[in-house]
Amino acid sequence: MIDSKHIREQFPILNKRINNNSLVYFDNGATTQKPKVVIDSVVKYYSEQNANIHRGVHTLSREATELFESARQTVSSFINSKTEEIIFTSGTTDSINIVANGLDIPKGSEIIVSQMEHHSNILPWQLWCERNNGKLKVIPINRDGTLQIKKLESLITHNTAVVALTHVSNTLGVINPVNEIIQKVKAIDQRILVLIDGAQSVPHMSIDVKNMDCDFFVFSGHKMYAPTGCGVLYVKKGLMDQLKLSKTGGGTIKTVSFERTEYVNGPLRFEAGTPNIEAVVGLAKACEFMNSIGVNNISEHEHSLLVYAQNELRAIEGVEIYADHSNKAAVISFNVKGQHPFDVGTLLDKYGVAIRTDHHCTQPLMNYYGIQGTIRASFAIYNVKEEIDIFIEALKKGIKLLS
Amino acid sequence: MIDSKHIREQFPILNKRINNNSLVYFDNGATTQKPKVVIDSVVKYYSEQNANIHRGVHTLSREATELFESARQTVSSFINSKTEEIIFTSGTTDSINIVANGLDIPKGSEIIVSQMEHHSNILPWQLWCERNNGKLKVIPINRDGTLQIKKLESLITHNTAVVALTHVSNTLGVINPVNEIIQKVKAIDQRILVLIDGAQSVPHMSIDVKNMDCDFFVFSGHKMYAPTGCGVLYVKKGLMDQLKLSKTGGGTIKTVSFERTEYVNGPLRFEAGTPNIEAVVGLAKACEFMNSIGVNNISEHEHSLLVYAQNELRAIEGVEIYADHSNKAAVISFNVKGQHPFDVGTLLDKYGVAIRTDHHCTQPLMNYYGIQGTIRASFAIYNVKEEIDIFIEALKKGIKLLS
Amino acid sequence: MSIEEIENEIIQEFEIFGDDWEGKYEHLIDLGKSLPIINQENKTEENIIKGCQSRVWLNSAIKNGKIFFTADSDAIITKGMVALMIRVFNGQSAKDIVEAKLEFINKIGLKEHLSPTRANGLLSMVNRMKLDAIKLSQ
Amino acid sequence: MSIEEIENEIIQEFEIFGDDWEGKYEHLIDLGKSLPIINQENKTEENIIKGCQSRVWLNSAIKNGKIFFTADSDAIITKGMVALMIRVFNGQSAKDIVEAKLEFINKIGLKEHLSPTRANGLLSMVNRMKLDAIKLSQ
Ligand SMILES: Cc1ncc(COP(=O)(O)O)c(C=O)c1O
Ligand SMILES: Cc1ncc(COP(=O)(O)O)c(C=O)c1O
Repeated sequence: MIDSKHIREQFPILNKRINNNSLVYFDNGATTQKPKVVIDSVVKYYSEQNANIHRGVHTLSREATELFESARQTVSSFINSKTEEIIFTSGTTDSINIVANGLDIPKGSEIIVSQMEHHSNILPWQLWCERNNGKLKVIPINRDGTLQIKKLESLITHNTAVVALTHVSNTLGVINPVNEIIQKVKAIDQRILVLIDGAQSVPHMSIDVKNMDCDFFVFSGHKMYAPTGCGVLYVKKGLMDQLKLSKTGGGTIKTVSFERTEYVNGPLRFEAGTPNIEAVVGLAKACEFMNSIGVNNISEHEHSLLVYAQNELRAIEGVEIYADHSNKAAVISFNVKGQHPFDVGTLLDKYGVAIRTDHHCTQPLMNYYGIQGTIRASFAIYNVKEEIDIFIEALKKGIKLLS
Repeated sequence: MIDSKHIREQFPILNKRINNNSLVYFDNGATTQKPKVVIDSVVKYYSEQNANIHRGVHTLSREATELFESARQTVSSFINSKTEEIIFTSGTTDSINIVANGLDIPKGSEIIVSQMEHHSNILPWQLWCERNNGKLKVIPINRDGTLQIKKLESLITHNTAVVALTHVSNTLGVINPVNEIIQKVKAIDQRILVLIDGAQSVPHMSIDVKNMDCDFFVFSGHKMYAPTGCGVLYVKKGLMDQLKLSKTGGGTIKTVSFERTEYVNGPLRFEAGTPNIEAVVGLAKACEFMNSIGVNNISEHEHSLLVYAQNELRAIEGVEIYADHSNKAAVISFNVKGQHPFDVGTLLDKYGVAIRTDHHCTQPLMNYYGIQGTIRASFAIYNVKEEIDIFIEALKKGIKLLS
Repeated sequence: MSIEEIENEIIQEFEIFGDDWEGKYEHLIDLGKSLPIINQENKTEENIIKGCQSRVWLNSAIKNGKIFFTADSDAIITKGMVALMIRVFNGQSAKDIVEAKLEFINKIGLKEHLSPTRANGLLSMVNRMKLDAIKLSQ
Repeated sequence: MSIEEIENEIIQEFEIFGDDWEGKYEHLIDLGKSLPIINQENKTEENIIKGCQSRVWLNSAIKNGKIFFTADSDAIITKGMVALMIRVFNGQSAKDIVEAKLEFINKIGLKEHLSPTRANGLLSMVNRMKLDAIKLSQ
């Protein structure tokens, strides 16, 4: 059991009032709020520790470097990887682009994504295909939001170079059986590289990249209680030095001359320029915050919210929940018959309830369902049942106003 | 006249003690410390305003979007550009890479940089040349650290596509006459694109990109009192839509399908993924902080520190200042005869003085002078004469210890 | 009636709701429902104004030097806002339309809908109305 | 003497300085100056250990099952540290060298020089010494 009161006290923004109502923040899939330990770590960083890293002889610089590198350790054990497998980026989108721009795969290769991917896990591959005469193939889904895994196998040819797949759908909440899929893919062809988009899984469930056996795993700090502007690219040992650079500059080199540059090996080769030191330090704090509650406890708490909210929603006439009965993280997408999501969202906001209402950067998924968008409520560790009651009440009132 | 006492009170880290001495922070060229207004803006952002931007219907998201977009206005007027000419990036290095990866110039083109560039303004161009059979040409410098501008003219051929030049040398402090140079370049061939690296000029002097007439201007937030992890890419009106994308994903599109994606125009096309909202908001605050003191007052104050420190240094036997008598921002690089910069830096640190001692990511410049590195002191608005006295005293003691 | 007079009329109409935002929105939604729908043939790609979320179709015409709009939206609250705008603009001269500041939106407490960062594209619609008015009157 | 005995000797040597870091560094610098210089012919590319800033050259040899090092550095403080390390390691067995924890560095208050993020490459040097010792003894 978690102590919700204690947890909520750690998130200052939850005291905010919106249109004279308490804020009910259910837009966690977009970004989570930040606990005091994370905010405080930022303040402490700038008040006592700030310096540029990696090259300074002075105390501040040495200590900041140690902070930064120990954050790499913290983050790597958080997903059960090795420290030298962790590259800090500016976010999930950045991480995916680094991989898509860096892979040394033949022109004309085939890339497989799924119908439910976030645009950030489609567009970099689409661009690669456009520029390299490649082919983008799509794993279809069922109406219940599950992947047609059988079809995936038939999509694979000897030209298949990459499978890029989300772990949890940001729109539907559906959890894809990535371990099983990776096994299947590798059994067909060991050389196919698998990238897993963990932007929506890391915040909600315990991750073990070693056990998962993916080649690349990417996620964002800001969706897991950390500051904005940093993310992670996990690269399986041995693959990193083969990645071509798409961004280069200070901090990545052994020696530079105009004729020839010798780069360092390892993560630093990809971290050109001054990194987002503050956010990386904050990300380590966010991992510690999640660990202090227990990631499994977080999953459990959020799951109970999911179950409760879905039950309540089902009881409202005209509500259709997408992927209603599938295995899901704490994300619910739904629509109200005859109502535009935008109208519903606008009125919910008036009642203090912050939810998202659009295509959630998954237009191909919207096209599959033949809709413009959905209303999405996504939960985090600080959410409570009482907020779901407020949300359901507000939703009912909103629907009444609109009808 | 500025009120140094008042300014120093705004920087909490200046109370820090290093090895029982007051911190004297002269490593501002690497990164500056942050004033309370900036730190507070971060705290406020996470305690009251945090949400993902650009797509939300709810109040928090709308307000965060307004904060972010009004930061774009603040930053753009800070350098006298138009709002729609400002792309937010993760830093100077990122900005330069976006340009180098995005230019639509013929294979085999020639790129001109200078002998004093930071690695971040060499490596992206070097990589471009390697991949596109291009040629990297170098504007030579004189021993006093000034550019051989005459030579630049003779480097230009009809294959010259880009001149990429630093505004202020991060190692020497030398201010390059960029307005004059741009005029000359454009007079020879209007089509040559000019990128100015403003990482070391924006913190120290008033910038007017319109008057400068460059095509691209780049700088970092963290070197001008703002949080880490954000930077700016100014692109002259009309050029932006011609830049190819090197990073794509959520937030950059009008419509997406697996077959075809329609991108938005303007800065958002380059801001794929959740941006570093916090740091952008902080950057606007940093601009306001600088404006509140007056950028010209900052220049003047720092210049007086430069003059004072150089005079003091010249009086020490064995000290050689690089580019000693040139027109400089508040950066001094020097060496002590017979001493390794690292040794000097280590001892200065013991006395609480934080300076940098290495190649400063300008190895080609080090090669020009035939040295491994320099000792660099770089000043910011919160530095004072008394700190220079401490520094000089410590330097003398250090040299004595070493001899 | 002049634009200003119509604006005042609307302000008075909304004033009776006081702080009752639900009443206000109910009224707005009713206005949306009563918006004379644009002809199907005018719901073309060119006439579409895309917000991130809700879409607006706008058709503009001139008659005796006065501008007239018909419109539709797929979101009803947006449609209510559109209805207000049309009520204010219809039958006015291009000059008056272009110069209108539409401060009534602020005064009736619906300002956020006209914010540049709003996901419904209303501000683009107003700009389009003004642009159309100029074009048609030239 | 065993590694531990030499470490204790060094600790005592530095203890007399107490909090006087200047004295300590003066001593360290003196040690650096007295470091028997590596032969010029051993200052090869392979024998170089690059820190970000200062460089160390290290040559390793084995004699009667005992390991011996000569070294040099371009920075004198680094050289002092190197001198300490060599004093501790010279004439020891590979096994003892590999197992040494070098806690004296911490105890004499020079810990920061062995930090993994230090710009002088001393930690790489210690690792290289251990590696060389293993290789030579096999
Ligand atoms: C002149 C110059 N250019 C580029 C950079 C790189 O900036 P950043 O590390 O913020 O990307 C620096 C910072 O050291 C610099 O001084
Ligand atoms: C599944 C998924 N992938 C990628 C992203 C992009 O993350 P970011 O915007 O942090 O780069 C998101 C965020 O919306 C997401 O939910």
